[in-house]
Order: sequence, then C-alpha cells, then structure tokens
Amino acid sequence: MDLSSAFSTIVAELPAIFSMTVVGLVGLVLIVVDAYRNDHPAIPWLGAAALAAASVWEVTQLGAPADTVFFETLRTGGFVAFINLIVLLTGLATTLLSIPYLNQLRHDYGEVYALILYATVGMIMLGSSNNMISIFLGLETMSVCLYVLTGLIREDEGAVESALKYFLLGAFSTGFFLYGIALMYGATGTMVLPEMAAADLATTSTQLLFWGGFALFLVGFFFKVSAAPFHMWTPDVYQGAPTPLTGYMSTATKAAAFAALILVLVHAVPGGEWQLVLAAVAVLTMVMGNVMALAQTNVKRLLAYSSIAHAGYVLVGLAAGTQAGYAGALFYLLVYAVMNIGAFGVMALLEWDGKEGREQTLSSLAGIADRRPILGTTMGVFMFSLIGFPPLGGFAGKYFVFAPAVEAGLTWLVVIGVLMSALSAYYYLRVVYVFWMQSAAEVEATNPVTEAAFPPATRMAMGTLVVCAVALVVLGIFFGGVLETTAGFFEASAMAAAP
Amino acid sequence: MAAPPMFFLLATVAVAAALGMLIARNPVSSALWLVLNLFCIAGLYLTLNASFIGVIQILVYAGAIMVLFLFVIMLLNLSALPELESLDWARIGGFAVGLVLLSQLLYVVALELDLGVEPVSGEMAAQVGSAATLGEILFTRYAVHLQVAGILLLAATVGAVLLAQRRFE
Amino acid sequence: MNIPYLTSLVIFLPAFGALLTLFLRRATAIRWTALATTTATFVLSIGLFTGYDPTVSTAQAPQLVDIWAEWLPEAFDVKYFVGIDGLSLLLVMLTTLLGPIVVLSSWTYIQEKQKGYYALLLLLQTGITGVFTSFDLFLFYIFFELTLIPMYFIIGIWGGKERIYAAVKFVIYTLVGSLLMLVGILYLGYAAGEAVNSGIFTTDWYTLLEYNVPLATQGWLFAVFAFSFAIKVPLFPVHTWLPDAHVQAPTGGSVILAGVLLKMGTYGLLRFCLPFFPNVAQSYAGLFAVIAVIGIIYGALVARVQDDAKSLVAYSSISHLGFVVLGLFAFTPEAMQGAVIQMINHGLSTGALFLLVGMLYERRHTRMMDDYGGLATAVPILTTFMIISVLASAGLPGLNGFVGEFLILLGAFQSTVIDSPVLIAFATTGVILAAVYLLHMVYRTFFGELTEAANAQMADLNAREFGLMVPLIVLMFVLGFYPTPFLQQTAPTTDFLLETVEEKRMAIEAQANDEPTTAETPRKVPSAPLEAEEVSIDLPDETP
Amino acid sequence: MDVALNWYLALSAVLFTIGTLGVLFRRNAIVVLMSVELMLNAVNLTLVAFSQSMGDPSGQMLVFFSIAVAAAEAAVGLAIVIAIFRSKVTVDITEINLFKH
Amino acid sequence: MSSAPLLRLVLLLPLVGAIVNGVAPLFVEDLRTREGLLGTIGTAVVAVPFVIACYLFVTFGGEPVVANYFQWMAAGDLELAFAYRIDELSLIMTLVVTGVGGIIHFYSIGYMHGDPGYWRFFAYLNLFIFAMLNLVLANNLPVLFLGWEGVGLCSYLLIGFWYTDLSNSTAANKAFIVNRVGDFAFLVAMFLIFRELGGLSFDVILAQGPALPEATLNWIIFLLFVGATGKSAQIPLFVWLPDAMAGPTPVSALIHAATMVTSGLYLLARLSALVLGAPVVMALIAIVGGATALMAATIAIAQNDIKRVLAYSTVSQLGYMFMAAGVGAFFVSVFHLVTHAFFKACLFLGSGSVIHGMEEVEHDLEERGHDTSDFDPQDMRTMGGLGAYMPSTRTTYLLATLAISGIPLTAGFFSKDEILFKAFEYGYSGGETYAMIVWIVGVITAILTAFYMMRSYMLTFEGTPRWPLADQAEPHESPSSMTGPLWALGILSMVGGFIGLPAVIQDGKWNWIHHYLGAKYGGPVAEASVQGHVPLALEWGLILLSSVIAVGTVYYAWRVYTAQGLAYDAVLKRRFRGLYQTWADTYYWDDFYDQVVVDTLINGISRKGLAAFDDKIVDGAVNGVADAAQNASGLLRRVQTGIVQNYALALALGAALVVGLMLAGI
Repeated sequence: MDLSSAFSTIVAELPAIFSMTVVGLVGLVLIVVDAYRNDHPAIPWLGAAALAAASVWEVTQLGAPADTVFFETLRTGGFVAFINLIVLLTGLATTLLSIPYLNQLRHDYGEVYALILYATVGMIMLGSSNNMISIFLGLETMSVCLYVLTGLIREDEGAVESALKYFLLGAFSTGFFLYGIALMYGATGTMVLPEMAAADLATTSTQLLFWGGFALFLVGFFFKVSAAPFHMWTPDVYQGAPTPLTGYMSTATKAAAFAALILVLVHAVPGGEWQLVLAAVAVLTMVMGNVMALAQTNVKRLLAYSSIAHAGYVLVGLAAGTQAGYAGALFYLLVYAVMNIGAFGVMALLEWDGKEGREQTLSSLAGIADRRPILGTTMGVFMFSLIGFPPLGGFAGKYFVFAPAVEAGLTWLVVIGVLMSALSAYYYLRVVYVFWMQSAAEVEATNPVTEAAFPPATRMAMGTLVVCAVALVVLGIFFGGVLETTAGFFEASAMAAAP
Repeated sequence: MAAPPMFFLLATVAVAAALGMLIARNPVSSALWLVLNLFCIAGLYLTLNASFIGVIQILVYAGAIMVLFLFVIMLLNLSALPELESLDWARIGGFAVGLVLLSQLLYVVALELDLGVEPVSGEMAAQVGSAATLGEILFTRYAVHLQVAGILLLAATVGAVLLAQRRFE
Repeated sequence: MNIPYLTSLVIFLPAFGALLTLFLRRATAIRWTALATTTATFVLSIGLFTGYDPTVSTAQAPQLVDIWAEWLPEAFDVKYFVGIDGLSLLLVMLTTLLGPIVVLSSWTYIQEKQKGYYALLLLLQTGITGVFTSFDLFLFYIFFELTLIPMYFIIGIWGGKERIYAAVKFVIYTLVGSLLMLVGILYLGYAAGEAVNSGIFTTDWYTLLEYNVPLATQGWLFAVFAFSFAIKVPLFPVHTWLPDAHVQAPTGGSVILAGVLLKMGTYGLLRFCLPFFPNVAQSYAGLFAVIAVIGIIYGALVARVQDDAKSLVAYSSISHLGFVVLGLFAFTPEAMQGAVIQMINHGLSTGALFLLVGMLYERRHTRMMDDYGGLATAVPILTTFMIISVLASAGLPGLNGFVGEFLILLGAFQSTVIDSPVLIAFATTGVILAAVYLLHMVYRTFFGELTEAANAQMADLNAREFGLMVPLIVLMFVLGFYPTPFLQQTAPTTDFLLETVEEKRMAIEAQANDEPTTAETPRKVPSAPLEAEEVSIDLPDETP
Repeated sequence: MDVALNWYLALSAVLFTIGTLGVLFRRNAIVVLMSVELMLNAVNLTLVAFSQSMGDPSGQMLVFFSIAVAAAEAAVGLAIVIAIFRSKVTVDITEINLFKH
Repeated sequence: MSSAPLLRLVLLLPLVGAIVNGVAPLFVEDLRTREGLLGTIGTAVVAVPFVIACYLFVTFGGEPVVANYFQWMAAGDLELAFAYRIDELSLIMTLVVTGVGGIIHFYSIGYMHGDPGYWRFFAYLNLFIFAMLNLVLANNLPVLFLGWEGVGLCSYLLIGFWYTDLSNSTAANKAFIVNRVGDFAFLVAMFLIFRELGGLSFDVILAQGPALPEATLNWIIFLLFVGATGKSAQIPLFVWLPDAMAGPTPVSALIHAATMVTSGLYLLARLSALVLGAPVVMALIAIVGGATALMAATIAIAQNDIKRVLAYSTVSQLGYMFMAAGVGAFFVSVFHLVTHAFFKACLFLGSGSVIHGMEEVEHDLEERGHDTSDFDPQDMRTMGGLGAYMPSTRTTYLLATLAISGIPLTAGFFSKDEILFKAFEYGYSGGETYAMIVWIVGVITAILTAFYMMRSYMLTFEGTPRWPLADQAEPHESPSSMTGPLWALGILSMVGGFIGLPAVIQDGKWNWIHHYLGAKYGGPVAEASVQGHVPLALEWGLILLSSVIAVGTVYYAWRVYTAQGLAYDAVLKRRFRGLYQTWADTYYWDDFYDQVVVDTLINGISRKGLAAFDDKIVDGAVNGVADAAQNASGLLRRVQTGIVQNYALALALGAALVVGLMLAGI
C-alpha cells in the first residue's frame, strides 16, 4: 500500500477511534494546561468531560456491527464499544472520586488526570485489538501509566514500594507475554488474530510453538487480571496505591485485559484446547483469592484479594468457551467494574490516615455507617453485590458466568465457584457488619477515627457512588437487555461479519 | 541467515555477557556486560539481514537506555549489594524453575523445528528488514500505533518526572 | 373483585412502602407507613384468597398469574412468572397477615434506626411473598436469596449481644446451601431445556415438570436442592444457625423467621424437590423421615433444657418443622395436606410465642426464664394468650397445631413410601415432648409466686399488643375447629403434586428400564462453539 | 551453509532464561531491571529471527514497538528506583517489604 | 323435637358458659367478684344440659342417633366431621357427667366462695364439662380425642388452679404430661385403625373392626389400653392422680373421681366389640386392673392425707373397673363407673367440707397466735371427732364409705359384686384362669377397701379432736349449698345400685343396666349372667361372701379404730413392717419416675447429652469449619512474603505450569 492512499484511509476511519482520539488529545491538552496553570481546578473536569463525551459516543456504537479498521489492526463494533464504555465510565468515576481524595493530599496532581486518560487510551487499544501488536502496545501503554499512578504519592514509602513491585513484576510478566506472542507469530506467521486461527498448524513443531506460545501469552494476561498464581503483586500494590486509582486499576485494567483475552480466544484460538488451563487457573484463583481474603483486616487488602477471586469467576465463564460464556463474562466485567469502583470509592472517602489506607484496619471503621449513612448504604450494596446476592448485579453476573460453564460440562468448576462464593460472604459480611453493626466502643478501635480526618465528600463523589449502587440494583433486576447486547456480540452471524 | 562461525561467535559472546551481567556483583559491571550483550544481539540482527532493527537496537538500547541505567547508578552512587550467601529455598526453586522453563522453551523452539515453510532468501530478507519496508508499514498500517507509542513515551516522561522529582518542602 | 396484577401488587407493595419510608424523616410517619402498607397488602391478599378457585385445576398454570417473558434474553427461557396455587395461597396469606402484626410488635420495641428497620422489614416481606408465588425457578431463587439481606441486617443491627455471630452464621449457612442449589438449577435448566424446551435453558416450573430427570442425575440434583432446603427448614444436623438467629433477632425478626422464613425450606422441598426428582425423593424418603423424626425428638429434648425462653421456642421450631418434613416425605395426601396446613399452624403458634416472649422481653429486658415466675398474677391476659399459644403449639385438639400434626402423622403412618409405623410412632412421641418443654416454660415463667418486684409491676398487654395478638389467637381456634376452607384450597394442588410425582416416577423408571445405562458418553469439548448455531450440551453420566 | 532458525531460537531461549534468573536472584533493583531488558531482548531476537525467516515484516514491527516500550519502562522504572532510594536509601528489593501477608 | 338440635344445645351450653365465665372477667375486673352471677351461669349451663339429657334419655328409641354438625378436616381418604352419637352408653355417660357435674358445680358455688380465681374456676369447670361431653358423645375417635385432650387440659388447669404454689403447678404438669404419654398411644392406635379400616368413625370401626386379624386387634387394643391407663390412672401411669389432689376439692370430685378418670374405661367399653377380639390384651387389661386395684388399695391404707386416701381409692376402684373390662363385662364396669361416680364424688365433696372446716380451724388458730406452719388441714392425724361439729358431712361421708365398702344393698355392693361375679364366672365357666386370679385379687381388694375407707372415716369423724387447742378452735358445718349436694350424692350412693340388681333376683329381669347395655357392651359374659351358666347357688354364695367380707371388715375397722384411734396405725405399721413403709411411699413409683425416667431424660440425655452434643459437636463442627477456613487463610497468607522476588518466582513457576499443562493437553 502506498502512503498517500493510506493516509486518506486513515482519515476516513478516524471516527472509528473517536474515543481514543478524544481522550488522547485531551490528555495532551491537560499536560499543557498543567504546565502553564499548575493544578488548575478545571483540569479534572476537562478530563471528565472527555471521558463523558467518549462514553456518549460509545453508547451510540453499541449496536454497530463488528468490523476492523486501520488495515485490520483494530476492531470496532458493539463488543469494542461495550468494553470501551466500561473503561471510560470507570475512568470517569475514578476521576470524580479522585478529586476530593487528591485535594485532601494538597499536592498538585494535574498530571494524574492526564495519566488516567493515557491509561484509558491504552485500554481502549487493548480492548479493540485485532492483532498482537495492538494488544502489546495497548497493554504496555496502560501498564506504564498505571505504574506511575501507583507510585503517585512519592513521599510515601508504601506507594513507591507498591509501584516498584508492580513495575518489576509487570515488566517480568511482559517478557513472558512477549515471548508468547513471538512463538505464536512464529507458528502462524501472522500477527492478525483471525489469521492466526486460519493458519494451518500442520506440523507438530508448529503446534508446539503455537500452544507453548499461547501458554506464555496467557501468563501475561493472567498477570494483568491477577489470576493465581500470578496474582501475588495484587494485594501489595492495591494496598499501597492511592485508593481511587486502586479502584481504577482493579476494574478498567481487568475489563480491558479480559476483553483482549476474549478477542484472542474467540478469534485466534477458537478451539477448546485451553479449557483445562483456564479452568485450573480459575480454580486456583478463586480458592487463593477467597481463602486469603478471610483473614485480612485491612479493607483495601481485603478488596484486593476479593478482586483476585472475581478474576477467577470471570475465568469460569471464559473456560466454558461458548458464546454464552463470553457474553456472561462481559456482563460480569461490567457489573464487577461498577461494584469495585464503588467499593474502593467508599474506602477512598473514608480514608483518614493519609497513608493510602494501609494502617486502616477494619475495626477502626466500626459503626461508621451511622455517621456516613450514604457511604454505609452504598458500601452495603457493593458488598452484597460482590457476594452475589440477588437482586443485585453481582448475582446476575455470577449467574451468567456459571450457567455457561455448567452448560459446557464444567459443573465441578461451578461447584467450586459457588462454594468459594459462600466463603467470600464471610469477609464481605465482615465489612458490612463493621460498618453497620459494631460501635467504635465495642471493638475498642486502636486507631480511632476523627471526623476531620475524612476527605471532604464532594457532591459529585457521593453522586458517583449512589449512581454505582443504583446501577447495581438495576443491573440486578433488569439485566436482560444488557445480556442480550453482550450475547449479540458473539452470535455466529456477528462474528462472521468480521474478516 | 548467518554463516555458522559468525553466529556462534556472537552467540557465545552474548551468552557470556548475559552470564556476566547475572554474576557481576557491581551494578556498573552488570550494566556494561549488558551493553556487550546488546551489541552482540544487534550483530545477530545484522546476520539476519534485519538492518533497521539492528541499528535501532544500538541507538536506542545501547545508546540511550543503557546510558540512562548507568546514569542512575552513578546518581544513586550504588555499590555492590551483598548477594545471598547460602542456597536458600528461593534460590533452589529459582534454579529449578529456570531449568524447567528453559527445557520447555528449548523443547518448543529448538528440537526438530519444522515450520513447514522454507525460509525466505537472503535478499528478500534484507528487503523485509530494511528501513524502507518497515517505515512504510509503520506509517500506514501502524500509524495509530505510532501515535499511541508516542503517548506511551509521553506518559513515561511525565511519569518519570512525577516520580523522580524532589518533594516539595 | 378483579384487580389486575393482584399477585404482583401483593408482592411489591411492601417494597414500594420500603422505598417510601426512605423519604420520611419522622419515626412516627415511618411506622404508620409501614403499618399502612402491610395492612393494605393483607387486604389485597384477601383478594387472592377469594380470587383463587380451587375447583379450577392448576395443573397447567397457576391462577392470578402475572408473566413477563421478556425479562431475559431469548437464550434463556426465564420469566417473571408469579401466580397462586393451592400451595402458595395459604403461605402468602400467612406472610401478609404477619406483616402488620410484626410491624405492630416492633412499634415500641425498636427504638433506634427505625427507618432502616421498617424498610428492611417491608423488603423482607416482598422477598418472602415472592418466594411463595414464583413459578419460575430462577425468580424463586432471586426471592429466596433476597430474604437473606434484610434478615441479616435485622438480626445484626437490632439483635442481642451475639447478634453479629448469629447474623453471619445465618447468612453463610443458608448461602452454602442455596449456592449449591444454584448449580443444580443451572444444570437442571439446561438439561430440561435440551429435553423438553427445544434446547432453550428453562426454569419455568411447569416446563421443568414435564422433564423426566434421568435417574443418573436425579441423585445429586436432589441432593443439592434438598440440602439447601434442609438448611432453611432447618433439619437436623444443619440446624444450629436457627437457635442463634432466633435468640439474637429482635422480636419482629424472630416472628418472621419462625413464621414464614423457615417455611421457604419446606415449601421448596414440596414445590421442587418432590415433583422434580420423584424417584430419588421416594427412595430417600426413609432417610428424610428418619432425619425428621430425629429432629422432632432432638429438638424437643434440647428445647427442654434451655434456660432462655426464646431459645426454647427456637428449638421447638426444629421439632415442629420435623413434622412438616415427615409429612412431605410420606407421599400420602393426608400427610401432605397436613404438612401444608402445619406450615401455617407453626407460623401462627410459634409466631405468637415469639411475640409473647418478645413482649416479656420488652418489659423486663431478659429472656431467662429464671428471671420470671408467677407472672400469671401480674399479667393475666398475656398469660392466657401464652397458654393458648403453647397449647396450640403442643398440638392440643381444637387448636390449630393438632390438625396439622394429626394429618401428618396419620398420613405418614399409612405411607407406603416410608412404610415404617414404628418410626411414625417415634415421631408421635413429639406430642409428649412438646408438652414437656412447653409446659415447662409456662411453669417456670408464669406460675409460682411473684418474687421479684419488677415482675409484679409488669403491665399487662396494652391495646396495641392485644390487637396484634387477637388475630393469631382467633386463627388458632378457627384452624383448630374449622380448617376445612383452608384444606379445600390446598387439596387440588397437593393431589396434583402427588399424581405428578407418581406419574413421573413411573415414567422415569420405565425410561431407565428401556435404556439400560448406555456407555459413558464422552465429555464433549466445546470445539468451535461460536460457529455452531445451536448450543448443545452434554449430559455427563454422573451418579451421585 | 546458514545457521538454522532453531539455533537463533535456542540462543534466545537461553538468554531469556538467564534474564529470568537475573530477576529471580539479583537483589539490586536496577540489575533486576536490566535482567528484564535482557529478557525483552531475547524475545526480540526470536521475533526478528522468525520475521526474517518468513519474510514477514510485522514481527519486526513488534520489535520496534517493544524497544519503544522498553525505553518507556526503563524511564519509569528508574524513576521509581530513584523515588524509592530517596525514601529508603536502598535499592535492595528484599528490604522493600512493607506490605505483606 | 329431634335429638340433634337438642344435643347441640347440650354440647354448646357448657362451652358458652366457659367462654362467658372465662373471657368477660379476664378483661372486666369488676366481674371477677360477682360470684353469684358467675356461679349461677356456671351451674346453669350444666344443669340445663342435664335436663335435656334426661329428656333424650327418656325419648331414646334404641337406635343410635348420629348428628353430623360440620366437617372438621378432610384430606385424602380421611373425612372427619364433628359427629356425635346418641346411644345407650353415651346417654348414661352424659347423664353422669351432667348430673354429677351439675351437683358439683352447685357445691362449688359455696366451696369456692371468696377465691380470687372464682371466675376462672367456673370457666374451667364448664370447659371441662364441654370437653367431657365431647368425649362421651363423639361418634369418631378424633372428636373423642378432642374431648380426651380437652379434659386433660382442664384437669391441668384445675390442678394448677392455685398456681402461686409451685407444687400445684408441678402436679398439674405431671398430670398433663403423664396423660400425654397415654394420648400418644391413643394417637398411634388411631393411626393404626385408620390404616386398617380407612375410617375413624365408630360406625366404621364397630362394623368392620371385629373382622380384623387378631394380631392387629391386639395392637390396636393394646395401644388404646395404654391410652386408657394414662387417663384412668392405671399402672404404670397412675402416678399423676394422687398429686392431682392439689386442685380444689370439687375438681377432685368431678374430674379425678367421677368423670374424667373413667374415660379410659369408657373408651374400652365403646370399642368393646374390638376388645373382645383381642383376648391377650384383655387378659392384660384385667391383670393390670387387678394389680392397680390391689396396689392402690394397699397404698391407701398407709396414707394420712384424707384426699390422698380417696385418690388412691379412686385408682383402686378404677382398677376394679378395668378388671371388669378385662373379663369382658364392660357394662358392669360402666355400672361400677356410675355408682363410683356417686359415692366417690360424695366422699370427695365430703372431704372438701372437712377441709373447709379444718381451714376454719387453721384460721382460728392463726388468729389466736398459734403457729400454724405445720398445720395441714388435710391431714387426718390432726382431725378426729369432726362428726360432732359437722353432722351432715359425717353422715353423708359414712353413707358413701359404706357404699364403697360394699355393704349390702348400697350402690357399691351391687356393682362391685357384679364385677367379682363376672370375673369368677369368666374364670369358672369361661375357662380363663387369669379371671380367677383377678377374682381373688378383687376379693382381697374389697377387704382392703372396706378397711381403709372405714379407717378414713373413723380417723376423721370419730374419736376426739386432735388439732391444737381443740377445746377453743372449732370447725363448723358447711353451708347448705355444700351439704345439699352431699346429701344428694349420699342418697344416690345408697340407691344407685338398684339399676343393676344381680341375676339372682327375679332371674335378672330387674337388672336394668344389663338389659340396657348388656347386649352391646356385655361380651360373652353378658348372656351368662342372665342365663346362669353358673349355678344359682354359687352366685348366692358369692353374694354372701362379698357381703360377709364387707360387713366383717367394716366392723373390724370400726372396732379397732374406736378402740385405739390413731394408735392403730402404729400397730399396722408394726405388723406389716417393711410393707407398710413401701405403701406409705407408694411403692416408690414417684421416686422411680423422678430419678430414673425424668432425671435420665432431662438431665442425662437432654442436658448432658443432646444439648452438649448440639453445642459441641453439631455446632462445633460448623464453627470448626469456619475456624479451619480462617486458619487456612492465615497459613496461606504467609506465601505473601512481601518480597518481590518470591512473587516473581511464583510467577515463573506458574508460567512453567501453564506451559506444561497446555503442552500436556495438546
């Protein structure tokens, strides 16, 4: 292809990456603005506006048919729009929740919002990849931004330590991930996902190459979604990272990474050979996440283990390897994003030690719901949703990842899943009862909370949490439409349209 | 593909340099060993007729990245850290895992490798690896990616500044 | 009277009331709203009673149906499907009746965080009513779980000293069972969909009823369903959450818990376990009968040595629910109807007992029987109500408890499925033991001399308390002397269930005989499922 | 006679493993970082080998981006190391264990 | 007027009375002291049914009338209605219940005067009558059971009537629970009957029951008999009855002597057609009856509480009735039931009058500043010579004593003699050896009965007063509202026996009760008694024997107690040494139950066994699982060392595993 015709194609197809463009450009603008008007209060709102505008755009794209743009490097259509929507909305919520949190720290963090936008760009690329290079680049863009965001509060030992751990392990896993891509590339001779599926793995050694490469490739993803045994960074990093950004990390990252994984599974390796691996990792993840969460006293650490466990549930849906499984997993990602953003958001607004909540034990929050009923109520909703109680989104999500697994004959896996869910109730309920049922006097909190220590809960932040909670109720009752949408992405006809 | 003597020479030096990096106690030595290794790899790229990547390798890796490393090592005035003396479980496990991983990788890539297609000719390879070919693809098919890579680098820059700048007092 | 969407209205009116209370500030307004909502719901539910015609067969569909089929995507034949049949009618009525009673009983008992309390109470009622009216297994499950959340808070916030332990235990215990049941539901839904619903996952009760679950899978499906419901009932030995929950819960919570929440377990057994898995249900009927009898005797004996009046009543529930389970697994019309009516009876009499113990607690802030004694002199009306409730609970003829127990035991004695008169005779010892522990409570609490001044000054029932007790007491007599109208409403449905069970059992046995167990079908790997238009599922030959 | 592709791959595997061992054994954060760079390089070698052997440029495209990423990672990584050195006055990663269990 | 509506009135009036007396004063405190009104209503609702019952009795046409009022429950094959039956047996029972009941109600008006629970008392009594009428009029077993449990409930309420004294409530609980043991057997019997016959109505049972196989019948009758032992205080379930004397005396008279305790017997009589098909159980019934009669009689000798003597006497007499039932002579036991109702009610009411008088003494003593903490108004040892103060009571008590002792021509003579005769005859001509044993036991019991009854009379009314300050504190005769009923019952005790003159007179033509009931409730011995399988001379001989026994024993007791008074008890004690103490301690039955049964069950099995098991094992397992999970979590957490290289190692290991797993799967 020659350069001139390529340019016109690129321009013509630019609307397909509207979100990426808007978010990326506004990110650049923010840096410039921050450079001249350090810490201008409008910066976060500008970022939020970009995310909101992109979200609106993606909503209109939900029904779009699947297609590829930019010479088969990126995908468009409902699936992409859905994932982008999750990413953008979590980004938006994070931005809104970060404002009071970062104001409390009284430092100029204008760049933070720009970095959120950059990470979002990476995630969007990841979630709309159609070839391995897009995946790699998206993943790394996202990761690098997140390394920085983790270590944001550089005065704090914990934050920097988290960043270091995250970074070192992330880079380490990138090595495996890249190796995996290289081997798959070697076996198929292509980087484009559907072409990989079409490639003829005629000889034993190409098969070995391909599947060995795919295994290493999975390792990279397992790391990003914090599946066991690649999860060990998660608690340490989540605990040290600034709380609202932890929420962002645990949701948007997972959504984008899982989306890319689904794209690979669907387009590049549509067979079921990986079922056992996914199922085994799912089991390990669910067990490790839930069991280790049991004994946690720090809320953020607890939520970190919980997010590990939830990655396991999504993997159950993927392990099913059916349309319904993928659709359920997508739905689960949406629900999970809403509830986890909410849970971390609540914790962000209840953080009082100025050390990213790392000394904040559960018992110090005893009876907090009496003083902050809205936070208490929304936290209750998030926790019950995380357990998987109807009629909240968490239940519907679990139902639609477990159901396909049963259909695919993985009943044993689902049994483990539900047992672990039951176990998880123990620690989630602990949060609820600490919030609602204990009084500070009762538990003799070692580190008593003073009212002044809380970040000022802005209207917007509270509003975000309430919206999340309401969204969970709505998703828990009227999930039909959403599910139908996600299922639509994987229908044979929709897939056939893609090259 | 290269002639055997050239390859084996470069390969031997590369492995030796890598081991040197692994074993050297002083971080500066490690860095220098790594630079040697990177040069060897660049050489290997050239034996593969991948001229563009070979040049990039030297420019970016050896020229930029490793300088950055050395700069930071100097800046922090790091001396050699005492390495672990005894063979603890982590070390034994590390060796074991490394061995397993290596054997798996070798099993996958090296034994009776048969891609089912003939390797392309040297000329063709040279054309594929040339700056022209790669540049064209980069500015057409991967134009968006290039922009994103730019964002990535910008983010890294901003992030590096954010993280490394001195605290406000 | 023909109100559209009556069933849904009865289900969701309390939830609407709960929403309303959230916007109210004054405690009085909240209480009155709660009372008004529950009362209105009860009045509406009378419409259900009159609107339900037992002579019309419910074999194809329940009556007073509301359906919304577009709830889920087409790949799932899951509907919002509520209605009334003979099984649900009385339990719904009981729920709606207890609604205002519980609100009234909490009128002064609950002093803190009233908004939350009444909102949760109303939400709870919606959940329970939903459970009893759902004709879709998925919907049933949602309502089934929905009841846990409000109950968790009610116990945990307004409960006694060990409230958190009790609340968490309650939730997790139930959750373990119900989540396993969820797996069963999923499996059953796909299997049934494959067999009788042109490949579409289904949880429609009537569609599932058409599906003859193969013997091989019946075992473990029955096990997970029954396990879940057994916890809810609760059956020995998975009962220990109950005493904790009851003792710690505030009065209103205990009343709901004993009155209707436990019935969800027995209801579930009857509605799902028996008709879906008739062969296994019948072959394990003996086991369940034994467990039920153990529960009857065990619960009674442990109840006898409790020092806490509420704990005593709680263990008595274990004993009483044992009768219900025994009745269910007898597979005779007498026992089954007895079980249904006994669910109601237990709700009335044990509910009344909890209310009365709660009234004592409200006055003296202790539930230890040793702290009382001689109350009959101080509070004659309360004493009278207590004795009536105790007698009803002990199964005295002329009061409601007898009707249920008599029918259950009579039926179980005839049962060819259990076929062990000796076992039933053991169960019958429950009537002795009931007298032993209940009279013991009356004896310790109400008789003797008034020794403590605080007891002597205790006020008798006020108008509110009197008013909330009267309906229960009156119903105890009505059901004791003239249960016919209620039995008539349930008879066609229990008959239908029994017939269905028998027909299906025969059919499945025939099926099993026709096709001797085929060689194990290879487990299918979902290869390229995206290309496949129709989703096929494999039925692994798993034996329990 | 040319060296067969699998020799390049084997070499890459060996280098990758050495990099892995470096990550696993070295206590100096910067050396760990260097080991990661070695790993990436090893992979790059594989990619280039495949790419040149098959005459497909996309492999080298990935290498190009991989080098960009490596640069970005190095920048961020070293910044983090500087930040941690400021607060802890060490780059020994075994001593950076504030968070555990 | 047809009988069904009238029957409804008979049944409902007592219920109405119970509700009016029970509910209104509960809420309106002023009503509680309106004794006249309460008493009148209470008595009227029993008296009117008596009158109606008389009318029904007179107009009864010989065919049973069944009144179906409304359906009770229906499920499956079970169709149960509130159905009542008027026939010979139920009419006689109704007459006794309402008649004797009415008299006792009337008596209570005076007796309960001043009691704060006056209203409750009448409510309970009326409720009792209602329940008892249900019991005797029922046309199916469940309705009978309704009455059966109902009377048990009333008995419970009335025994614990003075609930402020915990010992009364203990007795009440004991009565209820022991009765429940019997009820349990009754229930199982019902289930068995339904299983075999598919119905519980007497029409069905009586028509089809006798055709059942003997083994089944044995079980049914055995279970029913166990039920009857509970209600009718037979071994081993008699223990509640003596304690039941804790209730007000009219209650003892009505419930624990005249009516309720006989319901077990009524049940057997009602189902006599079936009982006859179970000869093994019949023998058991006779033996248990005989043993009970003998045992209770011996205990009665050694009791000092006047009401306890009467209580054991009741147990003993009930044993007598069961003996009759055991030899198939159901109508005879009904006969004895009727006469027993007369004289035992009279005795109890008389004792009530005495207690009334002694309480007066107690009051008197209290007012005089005498320490009365040891004073027991029911203890015969502190009585003596009361005849002088209470002539009416004394005379009626004496009449009843003579009747129960079987002095010729009194009511007790005829009925008791008939029982002995039937037993003898069943053994003699029926060839059942156990009947002969029963006869011998009966004779011995008759001797004992005459003795202890005379003893109680002598110790109470004759001799010199033995209470403290006897010359100052004086009891007075009870008011006429109390002595009136005494006289009525006393006279009935004298003449009541003439409804069943023995066969030797007019060849049995004057044996009215035999003709009335014998055909249906007579069994094989019914015919015999008329036709005379036994030579007339032998029968005369037997009559003579019992006369001699009765008169002789009464005379003997009169003589020794006139001569020695209370001191003769000491003689008895010396003469029977160990035995006497055993009697006084009621053969240690209570100790056995308390220590072995109750203690084992409650403290042993329930508290130390099951409750601990529940807490430690069942709940412990649950908590153990929770703890185990928590511990596992604590253990697993250690993997998370915080050192990044360990994490990297795990990552690499995981990678190796994933690659291995994947390659293995290919």
